[in-house]
Amino acid sequence: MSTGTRARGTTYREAMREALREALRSDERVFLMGEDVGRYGGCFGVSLGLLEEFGPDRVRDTPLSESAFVGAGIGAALAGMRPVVEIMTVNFSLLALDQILNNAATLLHMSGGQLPVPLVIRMTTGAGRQLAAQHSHSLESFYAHIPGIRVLAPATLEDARHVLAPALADPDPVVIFEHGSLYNAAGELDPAAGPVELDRAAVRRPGTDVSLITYGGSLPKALAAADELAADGVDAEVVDLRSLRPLDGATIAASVARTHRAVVVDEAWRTGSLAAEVSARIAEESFYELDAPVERVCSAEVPIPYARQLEEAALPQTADIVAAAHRAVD
Amino acid sequence: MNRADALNLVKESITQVVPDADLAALGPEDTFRDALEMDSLDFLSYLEILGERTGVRIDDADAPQLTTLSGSADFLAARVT
Amino acid sequence: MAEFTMPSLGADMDEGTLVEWLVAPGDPVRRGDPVAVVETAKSTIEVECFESGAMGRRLVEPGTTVPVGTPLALIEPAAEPREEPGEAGRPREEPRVPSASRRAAPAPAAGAGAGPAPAPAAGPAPPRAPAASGAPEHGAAEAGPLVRHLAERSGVDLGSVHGTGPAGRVTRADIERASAGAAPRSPRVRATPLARRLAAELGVGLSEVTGSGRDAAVRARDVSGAAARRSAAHPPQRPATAAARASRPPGEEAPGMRQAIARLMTRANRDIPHYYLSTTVDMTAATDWLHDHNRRAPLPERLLPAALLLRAAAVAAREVPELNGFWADDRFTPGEGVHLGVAVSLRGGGLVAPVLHRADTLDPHALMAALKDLVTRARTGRLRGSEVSGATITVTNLGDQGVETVFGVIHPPQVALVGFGRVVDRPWAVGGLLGVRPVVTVTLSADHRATDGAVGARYLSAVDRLLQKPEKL
Amino acid sequence: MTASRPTTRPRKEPSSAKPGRKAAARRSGAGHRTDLLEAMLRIRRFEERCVELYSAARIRGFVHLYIGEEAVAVGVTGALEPGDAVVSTYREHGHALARGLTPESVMAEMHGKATGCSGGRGGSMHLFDASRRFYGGSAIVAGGLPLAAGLALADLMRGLPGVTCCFFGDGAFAEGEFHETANLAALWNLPLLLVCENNLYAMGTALAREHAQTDLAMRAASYGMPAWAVDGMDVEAVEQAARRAVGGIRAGAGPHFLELRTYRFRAHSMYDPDRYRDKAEVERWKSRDPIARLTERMRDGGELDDEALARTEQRLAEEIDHAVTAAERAPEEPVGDLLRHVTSAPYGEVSRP
Repeated sequence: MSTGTRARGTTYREAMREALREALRSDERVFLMGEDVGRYGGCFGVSLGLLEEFGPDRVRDTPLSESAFVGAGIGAALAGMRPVVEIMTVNFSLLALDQILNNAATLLHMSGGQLPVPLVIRMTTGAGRQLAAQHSHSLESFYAHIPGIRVLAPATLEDARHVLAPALADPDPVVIFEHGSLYNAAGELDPAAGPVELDRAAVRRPGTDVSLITYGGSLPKALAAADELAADGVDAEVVDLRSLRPLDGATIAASVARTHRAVVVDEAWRTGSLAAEVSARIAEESFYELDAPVERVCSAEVPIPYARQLEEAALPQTADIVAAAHRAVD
Repeated sequence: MNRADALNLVKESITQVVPDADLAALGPEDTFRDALEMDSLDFLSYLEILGERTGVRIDDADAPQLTTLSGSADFLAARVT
Repeated sequence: MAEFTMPSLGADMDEGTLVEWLVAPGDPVRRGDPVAVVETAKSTIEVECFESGAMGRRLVEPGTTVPVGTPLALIEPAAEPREEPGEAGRPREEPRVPSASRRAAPAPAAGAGAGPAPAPAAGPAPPRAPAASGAPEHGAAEAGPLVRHLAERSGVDLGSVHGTGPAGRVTRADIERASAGAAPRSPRVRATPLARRLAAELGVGLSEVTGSGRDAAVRARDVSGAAARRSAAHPPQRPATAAARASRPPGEEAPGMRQAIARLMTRANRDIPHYYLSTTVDMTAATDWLHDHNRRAPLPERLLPAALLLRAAAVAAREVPELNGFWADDRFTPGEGVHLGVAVSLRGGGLVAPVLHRADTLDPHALMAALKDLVTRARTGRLRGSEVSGATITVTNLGDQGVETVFGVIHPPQVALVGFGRVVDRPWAVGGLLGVRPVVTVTLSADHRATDGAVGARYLSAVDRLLQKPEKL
Repeated sequence: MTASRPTTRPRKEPSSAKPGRKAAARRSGAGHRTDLLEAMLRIRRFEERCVELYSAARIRGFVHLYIGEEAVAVGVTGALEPGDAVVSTYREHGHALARGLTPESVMAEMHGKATGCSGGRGGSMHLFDASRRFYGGSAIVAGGLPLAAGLALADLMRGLPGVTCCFFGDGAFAEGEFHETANLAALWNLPLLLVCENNLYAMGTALAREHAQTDLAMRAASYGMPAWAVDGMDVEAVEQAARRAVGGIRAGAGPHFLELRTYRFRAHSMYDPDRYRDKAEVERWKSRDPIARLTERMRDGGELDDEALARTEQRLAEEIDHAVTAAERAPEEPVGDLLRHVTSAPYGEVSRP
C-alpha cells in the first residue's frame, strides 16, 4: 500500500494537477467541469487552486447531475471545446453511463464519421480506504467493454503527469481512471518522461520467470510482490497495462513469450473482469507459450465492506500475488 | 428322411451360419467345425437350425457326432422319420 | 415433435450416408431403438433414436450423404401413433435431400382420415452406398464396412495395413494382426501447451518424460531435461528438429507395417505396466450345471460355458471395482457399472469386441441372449455406436481356438483384461485323490499403475468362487 | 444567484425589435406562408412514402412518423439561423427535412446506403448533418438534452451568437435528464431553446397517466426560465412563438421553454397497433390538421388556388420519387468498412480493441 509519507519531489495528485494546469494554460478550448472541482478544490484535491488561477468559466462547479454535466461535456466537445469532466467516483459514473455509452462512444459511428467527441472524463476508482460498498468498486471493465472510447489507468507519477495532454489530443472520448490509493503516492518525477503512448502497456520491471500483469492501484502491489518473489529466487516481470482499451496485446504476448507464465492482478471482481479479458487474450495469442495455467488474483465477489479487516480480505494483496506466482512457477 | 436329403439339409444349415463356406472342399469326415472356424456360438446356431428344421431333439451329448457332414447326415437320417 | 438427425459417431465424422431405414413411418419407436443404418467413412452402424414416439415423416432418402446434424426424419409424439404426420391442407415442407440422388420422399396420404398408417416408400431395396464413398481417407486400402469398423474399433489405421485379401483387400485377419499390439487409444499425457510444443520441436516423446508440474503435468523444463539427457546418451546427435526427424537414416526404423506394429507394441508396453496373474478353476460344478440345464432346455435356450464365464467375470468386476474403469490423466476413474467388452473371434479371422452393457445385472440366460444377438449383428456389421464403446473391462475367450492360457494386452484406457482358455479335462486332486476334471485357466492382465497384484488376486479368486456355485450366478 | 452565473455573452436587446439577418431577408406574408406550406407538405409526403416502403420491407428498423406534427418542426426551424444547432429525437424526419437535409440523403439513410446522411449507420432514428449543425436523432428519450446543453455551453464560452434548439417530447419531460438539463441551463444561462413536443402520449401512455402535473410549461418555468404553451397545430403561431424565444435567448436571457401542443395522427411506430387511443380523439385532432389549416387560411386570403397547390404537390412527388430512385441506386456501404468510424483512427488503421 502506498503511504502518505511525502518524499521530496511530487505526488500523483500534484502531477495530475500540474497536467491540468498545463492543459488549461496551453489551450483555451480546455475547461474543467465537475462536482466540487472549483471552490472545494476537487473531492480528492486534484484541482485545488485551479479556480483561482483560471476563473469560474474554465473551472466549473456543476450541480449534482452526472448525466447532465457529462452530456454537456459531450455537447461542448462536439462544438469545438476540449472539456475535461471529472466524476467523483466510478460508482457515481453509472448515472452518466447513458451519456458515455449512448452518446460519447456512439455518435462518431452513428453519424457516419461526422461527429467526433474529443472529451476527457476523469474519475476515481478502487477501494482501500474503508469507503464501503458505494464508493469502492473497480468498474473499469464496464468502460473497457465499449468500442469507441479509450480507457486509461495511469498508475505512476510519470503517467499521471503525462497522460492528460495526449488524451486531450485524441479526437475521441477518453476515460481516465485514477485509483484513490494512488493520489498520495510520492516520489521524484522522472524529468525525462515524455507524453504517454496511449496504446502501449509498459513493462515496469523486466523478469524471466513469470509475468505479473496488472494496472492502476494494483501496480504497487505487484511491484512489491515482485520484490518478495526475487527474494525467493523467482524473477518476476511486471506489466502495467496502462491502456485498458485498446489493450496492448503485443506487449502482453511478448512478456508471456519471455516468461511462459502469467498472473493477472485486477482489483475488480473476477467474473467478467479485465483479468478475464487478459486471460482470454493470453489463451488466444500465447497458448503455445504457456507452461502453466494462467492465474488470476482479483477481488472477492462481494460488495466491498467497510470494516478494515474485511476490506483487506476482499482485495488482492501482495501475499496473494506472491502465492499465485509461486503456483505458476513451482 | 433319406441320407441324401439329410446331407442337403446339413449343408444348407451350415451355409446359413457360414454364408461363404466352401462345402465342396469339405470331405464327409472332415471336422467342418474346425475347417470353417466355427466357434461355439456358430456351432450352437447350427444345432439350433437343425433342430428347427427337423424337429429333432439334439442334446449336448450328441454334439461330437454332429461336427462332420457325414456324422450329421447319419444322425438326421436315423432320427427323422 | 423431435428430429432424428444424422448422428456424430466420432469426432472426425462430419457426414454420413443413410443406407437404410429400419422403421417405417408410423411405427412406434422407443428411445434407444435402432432406426436407421448409417455408413460413415469408417463403418456401417445402426443408429438409435433418442426419443420415444412414432416414426414420422422421413426427410432424407437412403443413399443420401448428409452432414452430421442434418434431420433425417421426424419423431412424432407417442400418443397417437396412427396420426397422420401432415395435416390436411397444410403445406408440407420439401424433404431435405441435399445430394444429387434425390427421390421423392414418401408422402403420407394427407387427410386420409381412418386410413392406415403411412407405409414406407415402396420400391427397390435401398442401395448400399458405393464402397468408394466409404473409404475416402485411405484411397489405397480397399476394405468393406465391417473391416473398416473393426479397424476403427481396434485403433488400426487402415492406410497402414497391408491387405492380404483378393486384389489387396484388407481382411479381418489383417486387422487382427495389425491390432495385436496396438493400443487403441493411449491416454493423453498431461502437459502444458509450451511443453507439448517443445516436445514436438525437440523430438521428445511426452510419455517418456516425468512431469514435475501440478498434478504431474509435464512442463517445458521437463522436456528440456529429457532432451538434454538424450543428447548426453547419444553424443553424435542429429539436430533436434522436426526436419531432422523426418530424415532418419534408413534401418533405424523398419519400413511399413512392421514398423507400425513395433511402434504400437512398444507404446502399449511402455504406457501400461502390465502384470499377469493366472489361476486354474475347477469347472466340474459349472459343467454339470450346464449339462443339467441344457438337457432340459430347448436348443434356443441352451447355454454355452462362455455365458457362465462372462457372468463370473462381470460379477467379480463389480466385487473388485478397482479393476473396472479407466486410467486417464494419471489417475483411475471407476466405471459407472460393469460394461463388459467381449473380444469375439470370428470365423475366417477377425475380431470384434462388442460391449455388454451392465453385464453384472444380466443373468446367464440374458447374457447368453445378448451375446448371441451381439455376435450375430457384429457379423453383419450391424452394431450400434453405443455397442462398441464404453467397455470398462474386457474379456477374451480363446477357448474355441484351442488355447489354454491367454495373456492379453489391455485395451487402454481400461485397466484390466480377463482371459479364458479352453475348458479341458485334466488330472485334478480333490480330497487327496487324483481325478479327471474339466478345468479352465483364467488369467488377468492388469495395469500396475491402477492396482497391485493383491487386487488382481482378489479378482481371480472371486471368479473361481463364483464358478463353483453356478446355480447362484 | 444571478451574480454567480458566469457568462461571456453580452446581453443584447431582444431581437423581436431587431430581426436577425435571415429573418430580415425572409419573405413575408403570402410568400412566406407558401414556404411554410411546402415545407410541411414535403414532410408529410415523404413520410407517406416511408409507410409504403416500410410495408414493402424496403426500409427496416424502427420508423416513427411525424405526420400531424409538421407545424412544430417547420415553425420552430423557421425561427433558427444556419449557425444555430439542432438536437432532435428518434421522431426526427420532420426536423431533419425542415432543417434542410435533402429528402435524397434522408431516404438513402433509411435504405441503409452509403449516400445516406449518416452513411447507413444510423437509419431512421439517427439522422445527422454536421454541416447544418443538425446533431440528430437520439433514440434515448431525453438523451439529447444534456448534449444540447453542452453545445449551448460551447457557444456561450466561445462568445458565438448561436442558439441550440433541442426537440424532445412529453415523455422526456418525465426523465431526470430533462430536469438536470433544465437546471443546469438555467443556472449557467445557456443559449438553449427547449422545444417540448407535447403530443399527449409517451409511446402509449397518456400524459395524465405519467405526469402528476400536466401543465408542462408551468413546471419548466419553475426552473427560472421563460416558458410558454403554444398551439402546435398552427404553424404560424409556432413560428411566432419560436421567434420570440430565440430572440430572448440571443439577447442573453438564457434558456427558453416552449410547450407545443400537438398530436401525431399515426401510431407511435410502424409496429404499434395503436390500441391506447380513442379513434374519435384521433379524428378530432385530424380536424385540426396543420396543413389543412394553413391551406384553408391561404385560400381564404386568396393566396393559394388549386392549380398552385397541384403544382406544389407535383413538384414534391417528383422530388420524393427522385429520392427513392436515388436511394435504391445508391451504393451500399461496403461490409469491409464495418469498423470505420468506431474511432477517428484513419481508415485502414482501426486498431484491435
